[in-house]
Amino acid sequence: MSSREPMALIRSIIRNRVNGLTVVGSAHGIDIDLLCGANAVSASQESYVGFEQDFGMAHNYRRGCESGEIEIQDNCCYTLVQQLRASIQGLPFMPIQSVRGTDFEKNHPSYKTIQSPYSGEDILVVPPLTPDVAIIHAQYADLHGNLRIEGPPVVDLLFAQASRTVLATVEKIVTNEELKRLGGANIPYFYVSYIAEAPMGAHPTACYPFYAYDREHTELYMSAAKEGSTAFKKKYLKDFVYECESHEEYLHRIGGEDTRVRLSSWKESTDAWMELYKEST
Amino acid sequence: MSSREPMALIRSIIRNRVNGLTVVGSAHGIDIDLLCGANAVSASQESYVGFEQDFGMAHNYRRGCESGEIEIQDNCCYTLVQQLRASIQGLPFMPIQSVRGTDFEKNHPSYKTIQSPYSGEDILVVPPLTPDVAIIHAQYADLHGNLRIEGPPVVDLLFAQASRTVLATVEKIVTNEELKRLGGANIPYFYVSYIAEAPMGAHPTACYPFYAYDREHTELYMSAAKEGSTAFKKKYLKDFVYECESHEEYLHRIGGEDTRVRLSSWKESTDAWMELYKEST
Amino acid sequence: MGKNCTLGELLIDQLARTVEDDTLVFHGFGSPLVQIALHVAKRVYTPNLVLVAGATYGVNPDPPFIAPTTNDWVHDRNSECHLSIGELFDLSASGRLGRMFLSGLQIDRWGNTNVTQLGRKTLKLKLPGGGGACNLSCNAKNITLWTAAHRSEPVKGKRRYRIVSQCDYVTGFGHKNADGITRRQLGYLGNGPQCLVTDLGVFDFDQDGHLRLNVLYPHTTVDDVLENTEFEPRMKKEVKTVSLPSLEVLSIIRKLDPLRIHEKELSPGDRSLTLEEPKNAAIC
Amino acid sequence: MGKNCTLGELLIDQLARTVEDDTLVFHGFGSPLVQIALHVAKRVYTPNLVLVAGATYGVNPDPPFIAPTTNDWVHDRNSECHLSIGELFDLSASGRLGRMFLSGLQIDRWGNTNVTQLGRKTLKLKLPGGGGACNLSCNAKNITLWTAAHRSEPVKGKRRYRIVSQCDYVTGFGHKNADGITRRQLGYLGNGPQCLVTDLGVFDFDQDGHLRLNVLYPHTTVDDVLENTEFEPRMKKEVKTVSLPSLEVLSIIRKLDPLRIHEKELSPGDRSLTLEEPKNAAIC
Repeated sequence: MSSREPMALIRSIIRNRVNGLTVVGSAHGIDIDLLCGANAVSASQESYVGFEQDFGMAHNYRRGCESGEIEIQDNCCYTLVQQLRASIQGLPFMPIQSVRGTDFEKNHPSYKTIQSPYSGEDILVVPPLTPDVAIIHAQYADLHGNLRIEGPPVVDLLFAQASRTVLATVEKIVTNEELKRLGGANIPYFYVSYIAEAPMGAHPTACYPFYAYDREHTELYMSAAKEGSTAFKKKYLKDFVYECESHEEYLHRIGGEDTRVRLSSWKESTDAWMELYKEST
Repeated sequence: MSSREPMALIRSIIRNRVNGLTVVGSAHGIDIDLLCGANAVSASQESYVGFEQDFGMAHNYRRGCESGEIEIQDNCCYTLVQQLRASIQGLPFMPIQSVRGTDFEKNHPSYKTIQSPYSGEDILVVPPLTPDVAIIHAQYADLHGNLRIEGPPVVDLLFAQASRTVLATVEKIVTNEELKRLGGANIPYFYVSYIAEAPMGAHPTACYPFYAYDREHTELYMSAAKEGSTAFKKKYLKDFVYECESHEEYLHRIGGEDTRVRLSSWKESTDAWMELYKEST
Repeated sequence: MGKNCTLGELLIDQLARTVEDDTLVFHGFGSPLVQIALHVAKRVYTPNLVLVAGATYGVNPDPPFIAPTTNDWVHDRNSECHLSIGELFDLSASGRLGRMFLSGLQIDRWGNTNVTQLGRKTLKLKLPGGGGACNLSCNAKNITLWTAAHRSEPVKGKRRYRIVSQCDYVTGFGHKNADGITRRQLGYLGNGPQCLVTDLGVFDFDQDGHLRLNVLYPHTTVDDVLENTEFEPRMKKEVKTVSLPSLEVLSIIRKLDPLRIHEKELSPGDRSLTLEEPKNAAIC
Repeated sequence: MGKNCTLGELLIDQLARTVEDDTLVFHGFGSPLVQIALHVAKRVYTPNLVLVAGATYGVNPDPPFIAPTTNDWVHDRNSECHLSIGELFDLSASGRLGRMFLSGLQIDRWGNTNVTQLGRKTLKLKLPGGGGACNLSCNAKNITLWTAAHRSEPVKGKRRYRIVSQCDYVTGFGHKNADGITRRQLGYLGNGPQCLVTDLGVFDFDQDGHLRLNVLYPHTTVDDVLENTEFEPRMKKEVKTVSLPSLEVLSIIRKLDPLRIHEKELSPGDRSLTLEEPKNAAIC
């Protein structure tokens, strides 16, 4: 959602004119919406794409779904977890307590009801999910590729374990000793295919303890997205993605060091932190 | 096995003349063997009970199994993991890739083969395992009951999540702030029913960083156990369990402060550590 | 006394009062009314609550303020421990989540919720999606539904009801779906929706699992409810008026949410409402 | 050269040579020969090995010495990261464990292993149990079997064979069981046992999945093998004699295991053996 999304990776994917993507994840916002705004997505298995009560609907995502450009295959958080677990455990299916009776059951012919060989009760089973690629932004990696995520890892660990290829950007590459001093890796290197250092690589989402969520930039994004698909390309994508040949250029365009200092001011005090989240007037 | 076993709890269980227990776990040694030597066990679903190549077979366990006193229901590590996961996830069964074709399949009528609704392939399913009680020794707890295990937690987390009642002893009760400074809880308090502070509560198994494995005491234990059931009661159980009305008395009998100092000497140097594991001559 | 409060504060208090002590509760993202309600509950009504915060999965956090986005470290401050996402959902699937709070762009008479899409056969509006609502709706022991948009002003003479006869899409399962399948038939562990807190009043569900008006607010009437509901809800014999939150509750809310994030859930008109204690007050 | 080594050191080297680079391997508890072999492999033969230590689940540890019990923090020293028990077994179940090492009090002609019990219908001896051997035997991509007790001296004129026609209890699945069920029929991901390293020689499995003598040691003969095996193993056309470990390998072993923990796996007689490089050496 608004935290630790692999935004630099996503901008790079868009710049490389990748399209036809099927996206899958739990609670997302600007990451998926940006891909949709660049017409890179052809199917969505997300459980949520939005900006909560603050900015509401994800306009690019919504437009893509409503126009038929994006095939809607909505999933739910736990169903996703169980499907990833099936893949991780090499199982042909995973049972799950729930989903039956809702419209997710009807809209997913791949979900099947079977009988428990014990009680005879009906139970839903879901097929394994093995993504081709997982993209992750973490705080730290060592040179071997061990990743350390600080704060809630949400579904990142499961995605790293289940996916064929794992691409990761990090705020900082450190030695293995330093990584251990920080608390140790939570994604072992052998799951990780490639890493790159990308400071502020999650911007405008947060990557604590480095920087908070850039609500100001997100507001700018939202107002461009709200105007429509063409306006979004002209007013946002051009400036912040297409014309940025590098991550450095992007950092320059969002305000460079001033922005970094502003977003890392959350550490100073509760008031400073709150200041970042006040409505602009 | 030789690390972080809830030995003080087990001695207390024996002193309280509990018996008829069904024990279940992965790789164990002196903990289960001690319960068997006290005739507290009537069925075993362990995956391993022994003293590795160092002391070999667990004599009390073996005798109990061979005499018929203990019903043998051997399990395997991963089967156990999948059964605990079934319980934790509220599922009527859990699939598992393996076991079929081995004698575990034949000896466990509760394991069933079903067909995958996708490929039609056969797959084994195992029923949930919900232990009545889990007993755990951890390094730290806070007063709320949050537990922090340092080093490999092995199956303790899954047991804590799956069991109806969780009893825990810890080396040290600290504040929640201190617990977080140490790296944070890995078993949240609401899983934990009761905690007690029992320094050296894992003795003679190790509880790093506090103390290493007491190979010397284990050797004494083994020589008593080897002699037979009656000798074991007279030469070990009497001295170290029945006559110890408290954990303090046990600590006194195993050598008090001298023993604690000896076993914590591992920190000083590799040589000091190695010294603890040399064969007595 | 002169105890005044806003509608948002009243809703928070009503949500907080639906929680039982010694249970595990969870709030998802995008729901500051519930998020704040759980902090109120923990501090005032149900001190032994196990409060799991959505997005961060921190247990019993004590945030210095509420931010406009849920997955922010500010909401994780002073958590005593953490769960993983799988662990929280496992707790629900195994019947150990005491209460979940669900909302929807549509909520129907049987307590089904829709946050997936408007339009039954043809898509009219793609909604953000339900996160884990579908899963949690089945097995959370009890469910509190809520919405701050019950009042639906007509646009070009047509109302888009929030409280509808039948959801266009069932994201979260209520007491039964349009095919008449009940949660008992599906073997779910949860009891289903127990109450619905809206900007117009508080409802419960009768023995059939049908929505029933229970309590009104100082500023709302039965007619308001009837006008803004697509079907005719059942009525409790005696529909009382709610009592306002205590000064303690109000002070907690005001201290915890100086940015008034929770008001983003309310319609602009409702944000400026000031409510006064009525004479014949009752509790949901 | 005058390169001498002990039998234990030879076994370690032979075990180490069965590992492929760039794969994930795991050693269980109670198996110091394998534990040391994996450290040798990682340092000499296969530097990109992902070495997961049994009991601690540390990845690529670099212990200062080997202790007599596996689940000791000394074996976790300098691990670069850690797995959980579930994660390691999940990796195996999904076909991502490159090689597992299994032993048994009985190992049969089809590579089945027994660490559960002696006595088929009536229990003669309760063995400690297999840990996760049963699970790992099915799906580890490749399996190395080993035992340092192939030589079975007769007790009261009766031998208790280690290498038997048929296991009393199948703890770990080999190429097929006594019912003739093959691992292919069961749909397992693993290829099954690829070789067996014993104190008498090194074996592979032929196309039928049957044990076959491949290589002898300087001090062992085909007759030794025949005498100490319950059935007649098949023979490679040309049974060569093994080459001894390099000085580099020997120095690693001696430095890593000053307490000679690995010799606990050997029979007392075998511990004092000194082997010398033969003329016609070969590699397993």
